[in-house]
Order: sequence, then structure tokens, then C-alpha cells
Amino acid sequence: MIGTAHQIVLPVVLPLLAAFLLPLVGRLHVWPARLLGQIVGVLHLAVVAYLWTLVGGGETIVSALGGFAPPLGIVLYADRLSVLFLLVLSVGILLFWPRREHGGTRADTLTLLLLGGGSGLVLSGDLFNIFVFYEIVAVASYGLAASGGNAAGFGAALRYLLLSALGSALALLGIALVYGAAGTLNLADLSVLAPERLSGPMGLAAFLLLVLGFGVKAELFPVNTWVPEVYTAAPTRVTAILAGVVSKLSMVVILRLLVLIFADPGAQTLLLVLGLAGVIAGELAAFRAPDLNRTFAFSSIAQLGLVAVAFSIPDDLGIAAGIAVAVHHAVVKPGLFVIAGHWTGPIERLGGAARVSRPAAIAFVLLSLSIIGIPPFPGFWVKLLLLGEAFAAVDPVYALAGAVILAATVVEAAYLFRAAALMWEPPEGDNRPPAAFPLARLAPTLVLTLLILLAMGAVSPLGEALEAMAAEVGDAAIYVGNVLPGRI
Amino acid sequence: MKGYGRAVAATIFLIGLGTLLAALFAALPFGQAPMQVGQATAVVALPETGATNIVSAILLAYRGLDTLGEVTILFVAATAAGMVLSGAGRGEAQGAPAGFILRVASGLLFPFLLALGAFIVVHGHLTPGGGFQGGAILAAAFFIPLLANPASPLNHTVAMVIEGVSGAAFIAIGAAALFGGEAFLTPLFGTGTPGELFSAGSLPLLYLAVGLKVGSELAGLMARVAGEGGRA
Amino acid sequence: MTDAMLLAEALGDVLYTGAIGLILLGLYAMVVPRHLVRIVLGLLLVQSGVNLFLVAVGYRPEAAAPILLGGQAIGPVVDPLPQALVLTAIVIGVGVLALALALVVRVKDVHGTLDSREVAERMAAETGDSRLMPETAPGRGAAVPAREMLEDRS
Amino acid sequence: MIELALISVLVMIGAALAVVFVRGLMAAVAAAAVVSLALSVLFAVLRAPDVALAEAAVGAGLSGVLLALTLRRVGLWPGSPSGDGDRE
Repeated sequence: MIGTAHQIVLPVVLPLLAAFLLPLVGRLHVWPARLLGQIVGVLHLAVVAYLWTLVGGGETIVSALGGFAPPLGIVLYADRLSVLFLLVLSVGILLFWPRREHGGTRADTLTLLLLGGGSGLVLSGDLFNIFVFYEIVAVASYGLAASGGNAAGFGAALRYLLLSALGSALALLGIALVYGAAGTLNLADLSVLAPERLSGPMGLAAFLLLVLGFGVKAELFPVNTWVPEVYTAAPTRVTAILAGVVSKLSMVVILRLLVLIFADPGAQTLLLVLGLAGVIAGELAAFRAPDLNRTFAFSSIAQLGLVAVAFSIPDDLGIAAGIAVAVHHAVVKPGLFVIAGHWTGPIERLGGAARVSRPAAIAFVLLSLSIIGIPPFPGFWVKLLLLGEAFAAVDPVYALAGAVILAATVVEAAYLFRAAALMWEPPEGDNRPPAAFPLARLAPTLVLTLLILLAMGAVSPLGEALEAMAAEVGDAAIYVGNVLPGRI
Repeated sequence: MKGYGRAVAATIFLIGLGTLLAALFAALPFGQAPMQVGQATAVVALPETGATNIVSAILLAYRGLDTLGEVTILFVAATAAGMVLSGAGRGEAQGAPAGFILRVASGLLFPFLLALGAFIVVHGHLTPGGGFQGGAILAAAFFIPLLANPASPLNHTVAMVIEGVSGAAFIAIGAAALFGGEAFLTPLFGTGTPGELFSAGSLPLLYLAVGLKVGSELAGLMARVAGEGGRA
Repeated sequence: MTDAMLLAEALGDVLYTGAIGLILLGLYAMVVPRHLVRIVLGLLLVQSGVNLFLVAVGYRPEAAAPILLGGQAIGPVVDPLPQALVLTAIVIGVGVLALALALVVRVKDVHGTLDSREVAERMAAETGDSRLMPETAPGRGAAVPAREMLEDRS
Repeated sequence: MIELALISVLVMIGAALAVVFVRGLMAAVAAAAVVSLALSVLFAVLRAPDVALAEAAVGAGLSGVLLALTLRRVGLWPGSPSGDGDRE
């Protein structure tokens, strides 16, 4: 009954509708509200799976909202990239739905809003509309960051809000520059006009402002100072969602902007420098971090730096590598954060952990091996793809970047092996071993570990799908042709 | 004196930044920006939507999804603020009912603000104003009695129903078009006679939903920050 | 150059200067003072400056406001699109402001200070070196034994 | 018109300076409301009546009220019971 193309609005509005009504349901009783939230989460996943059947073969869906033809109206655009990250969002949120004791019905509401806002973020094809959805995601994550009810959570959420809101103001300034120079906000329209109107310093300044704004959630250097604070103070599941999913959505936005509007060497170099700075600063800080939570927070910064480096390589395979790093990180890191959230406290006190809870320690080792990039784990192929691209790129600066990434991998291996080795040692001195891990709490990690193991067997089909996706994403002409037929 | 070094460094940095911004802005000659989408919209907005206020036409029709996002942000902020403050102690200067004058004034102001807010909301597609400005006034209308008499907090159930139903109504009006095979937020009911109150199709309905949503969210936010009604 | 053009240019200079001034003063207030309320005020100034710039971008000399009284266009109008964007941005801004203030209230509640550096230090003490500083949660208040600190917060 | 714009910008920048540098927070909040009012005049000058209305109602009105309520609640409003005045 509903026209095919227009259904792509559903992942956005279904969660929003449910979120608006959730407090009313919660007024009756707590559990129906909670149930409703998760049912809508499952429904969202079903819609996304259905959308995948529509775009999986390389088709795209474009819906001009309100029936107003672009560029006057807002368009939603779904291709394989958007739907892939919708899937990551949907699965991530379902796996890490906030626990009942943190924030009650309000946390369920915020999670639904994050789901709807995040869906809009990856689907929207309009610069200002992306900004609006980014703000929904941002405000929902401030709330969730504070949902633990602990003192550090409030402080961390406030400092996070102030940095992020400043970033958003800068992004809006960037949007103002773009509109002032080009006279349009539609991404496809901008893609056509950018070479003429957004080249040179104006384009670079606008890109810098937009990256500083959207980079806050993407944990990009230098607007990532909130990361260690929030990831240690927020409830574990919120940390898993923020680090695993939300950061990737912002990266997708930055990728779209780079490919469609700012495809020039200046912008690419800028992203490369920011990414490398993130890799270096992140890995060094992770090496010195006192506890697992901070270790993974800083390692997360480094991993997103890798994504930025990959996206900055002006080549479809660079994009493929970036998407691979992003998805791999989205699967691995939340699982590790679950472990870090249970075994808090100094790393030196991890001794004996393997005896207390063998599944958790084994999952820790497997996921760590994949992050470092040891064959035959998927992480190895991901890093191989990225390094191959870096060393093959025409510009010699990428070879340097590749060398930095290799060195960073050594540092990464050092601190992860150290923690893993400690788990198998007996407790030091008269320290007691860490707390036992209830299996129910570990479940999301086990699911994700299983996913990584399964992916080991499917590396070559996954790689092919990835290359096809990247070729589609990297070609601005495809996007423009789909949104504005006749303009090319 | 403490902190002078920091202030000096910041000042130097900001002067540099200001110079850069000035150079950037100078590259956009004032009054001559291309603005092709805006101007194109200005030409077709009236025939396509029937709204004489083009800004409203953009907010509700061309960029309706932005507006949905915007009321959603207010909702997110209100939800999060409620969560943050739900465990907080009450404020420090609470409880004392206000003086006689404020109470009487609030009694007089309430109907006046309510009428003014409603007027601004429903005429939003015709004249300056609309769901946001009118909603802000509605919020003030609901908040002032509360300020005058802290002992009788906002009727939270009513506020919550308005909050939920108005947001859902916006989405429902937008989604109605989906069942006709059209895109989300396609205006319904034709354009009518421009300039009349009942014109511009479903836009006034959307603005009414926006106004109620904005009003209830803002009133709730103020009540929570004031410490009167952290609905725990 | 006609007088009208010169006048428009002067108006542009005045407005751009005002917008840049607001942005810079706001940034200063966010960076130098340490009181959280002052930092929030700085954020408001930055947002206001950006909003002013965005509306100024859409200005066109000798054009009318984008409201067609009488139901038809009389002549050129200023660009309505930036106005719609700024309207949205203003409302987003007030939502973010309200949440920021709610957090300010709560931070004062649990940390007893609104000095951003002191808050950061207390947070580091709470979450970082948990051997030295037992976690105190609001409401529960009392220090928890070291055994419990290894329990999760998941 | 340009005179009005010039005066408004001067008032706005003056008030913004006060927001940043004045000692009391209550005065800073009042100054922020003045910034919003001047801004709303500028929006009117720029032929943006919708934005001017919103800025006056939301920027000067609601934001000011929210800030004042916050100051009262954290004890920075002169006269609040356990307040230590509005000094930082």
C-alpha cells in the first residue's frame, strides 16, 4: 500500500513516533513502555532488513519529502552504504539496550530517539537536515551519558555537551558559508556546484568547520577530549553504543561530504592530518591508560583516526578500507567495552581474571587479536587493505601514513597483549581476583565474538561486496544522477 | 593575578581567528549571495503550498523534516533534563508562594497569553509568527501561574498528553500521505484561497501540532529547571 | 557605484563585524573563564553570532520581507531559506541550553562547585584512581568497600 | 536603517562584552538578554520578522528565564537563602 520509495522514511519516523508516545505508556506501567521500545527496535531492524533487499543489488532509493522536487525540498537517499550503517545502528542498539535500572522509561525514550535520529543522519541528503539529525543524536547521547546517575556522569555529560554544542555552532557556520557561496543545501546539487563555487580557501574553511562540528561524535582529533571522560563515567551499554555506533554514523556523514562536495586535495590532506593525529595520540594515550575503560576509549580514538586516514585516500579502495575499519570496529569495540565495564579498576589488578571467568577472558583475547590485526582474524584483512592502499597511493605522504599505522599497531599489540597476559596470571600479592562475570551480562560480547569468528570464513565474499559498495559510494556522479536526473 | 597568561594567549588566538573569519566573510559579498534555492522557493511557494508566509511554507512543507527534527530535539532535551533532575534535591529558594500582585497578575495574564499564543500559532502560515513563536508564548502562559503558586505544579498528566499527542499528530499528518503512495509530509487538502485562515492545506494543522508541542516542552523544561516538577 | 550599493556594503560590514564580534567574545568566554554558567553564556554568544551571519547571508538590498501580504508577490524578497534555518537553529539552541542548565544544577548538586577545572579534577578522582577515592554515588553517599569497585557499571 | 543597525550592533557588542567580563553572573545573564534584544532588532532590520519574533520570545525571554531560574537554584541569585551572592 505504501509506495516503495517512500518507505525509507520509516526507520526515521517509527522510533520518533514511539518515543513521543512512550512517556504516556510509561505512565500506565513501566514494563509495557520498555517492551514497546524494544519491539520498535526489532521493527526497525525488520524495516532495515527489508530495505537491504531493495538496495542490496546496487539499486538506490530516493524519496523527495513532501513531494517537493530537490533541490527545493529535502531528499532521503538510501544506497548500500546508508543501509549497511542503518543495520549497524539497529543491531548495535538492540544488543546494548540500556538496562532497566539506569534512567527508567526516560532512557528507553532517549534510546528510541537516538535510533530515529541516527537513521535520519545516514539517510538524509540535505546538509542542514543532516545538522538537525546530528543534533538529535547529540542531545540524546548527552542524556544517555548522564543516565548512570553517578556524579562523574553529570560532569562528563556537561563537559561533553559544551564541547559538542560549540562544535555544532561551528558546523552551522560552515553550513552558512556553504549556502552563502553555493546557494543550495542539497548534497547532490552542491556536488554539481562545488567545483565552481566551493573551491579554494572557502571550500576548505567550510570543510574544516563541518569536520570540527561533526567530528565531535566521530572522535576526531582535536575535538575528542570528551571521549575518555564520558566512556568511563557513562553506563557500559551507553559507552558501547556511543563508541560502536554513533561515532561511525558521523564518519559516514564526513565521507559523504568529502566525496560529494569537498573532493579536492586540500580537504583530503586535512582529514589525513586529523586522522593521523588521532591515531598517534590515541595509541600513545591508550598505552599509558590506567584501566581497561580508558584503554579502549583511547584505542577507539585511534581506530576512528584510521577510518579518517582511509577515507582521505582519493581512491575507491581507500573508501572500502575505511568502511571495513569502521564496521570491524563497530563489531569489536562494544564487546570489549562490556568487559571493561565489568572489570573496572587498575589494569594491574586483572590478575586471575581468566580463572574467574574463562569465556570473558577468551573473548577478550579473540577480539583483541582481531583489533591488532593478527591473521586469520577479519581485523587482519581490514588492516591489510588499509596498508595496501596507503602504500600504493600516488602521494608519498600516504606511505608515511602507512608507516605510522604500522608503528601504532605495534603499540596497540603491546598494551593489549599486556592486559591479556595479566588475565592468565595469578592475582598479584594479596589482591583478590576480579569479580566473576555473569553470563547474561557477557552475552552481547559473546554474540559479537561469534560474528567475528563467522566473518573469518567469509572474507572474500565480504571483500567483494565491500568493493562494490565503495565503488558506488565513491562515484559522485551516481549520487547526483539518482537525486537530480538530468543534471549530469 | 591568576590566569592572565591564559587570557592573553586566548586573545591573541582569537584576534587571528577573527582576521581569518573577516577574510572569509569578505569573500561572500553582502547582499549578493547566489541563494538560488531560496529565491526559487520564494517564487513557487505560494502557488505550491498556499501559504503567504514563505518562511512558514519552507518550515512546514519544503523542509518539514527539519521541523519534525526540531520539535524532536526539544523533546529529547526535555526528556534528558527530566532524567538528569529527577534525583535532584529541590532548589534552594523554593516553596514560598508569590506575593498577591504576582498571583493576580498571573490570573489576568494567563488567558491573555493563551489567546495571544494561539492566535500567533494559527496565523503562522499568513503573517510573521507561527508554531515556535506562538509556542514560546504558550509556554509562558502555562509557566507563569506556576511561578505565582509553586504549591500547585503543572498538571503533569495533561502536559504529558499534549506533549505526546501533538508530536504523534505531526508524524501522523505526515504519514497520512504515505498511504496515498506519496512521500512523507506531502501537504493534504489542496492549497485553498491564499490569505484566508483556512488555507494552505494541512500546514496550519502541522503548525498547531508544532505550537502545542513546543509550548508543552518549553513549559516542562522551565518547570524542571525551576525545580517545581521533576516528574520523577 | 550607486549610493544604494555603498549603503548596502556599509550595512554588510556592520553586520559581519557584529557577527564576528559575538563569535569571538563567545569563544573567549568558553575558553578563559572557568565558571560553568559563564561558559554556557559564551556558547549562547557564539550561537547568536552564527545566527546573525546566516540571516545576513540571505539579505538582499531593496527587497521585501518574505511574507506576501495580499496574497501575491510585489517584488523581490530577501532569501527566506536562511530565515527558516535560523528559526530552527534558535529553537534547537534553547533545547540544548535547557539541558545544559539542568546539568549545571545537577553538577552543583553532586560536586558542590561550578568551577569547570575543579569538576574535572573531582571526576578524575572518582573514576580514575579508584584505589585512592572510593566511588560515592549521589543518594547512596557512603564510601563503598574496595571489593565492590570491581563490580560493573554495565 | 543603517543607523539603526549600527546602534544595535554597538549595543549588542557592548552587552556581549558585559556578558564576558562583568563580575556578577546575574548581571551577565541580564546582559545576555540585552544581546538577544539587540539581535532581534537586527533581524527586523534584515527583513526577517519571523526570526526577530522568535529571537525576542525565545532568546531574550525564555533563555533569560531559564538562566535566572538556574542561578536561583544553584544559589547564585542574590537573596537566595543559602546563596553566596552571584559572585563566581
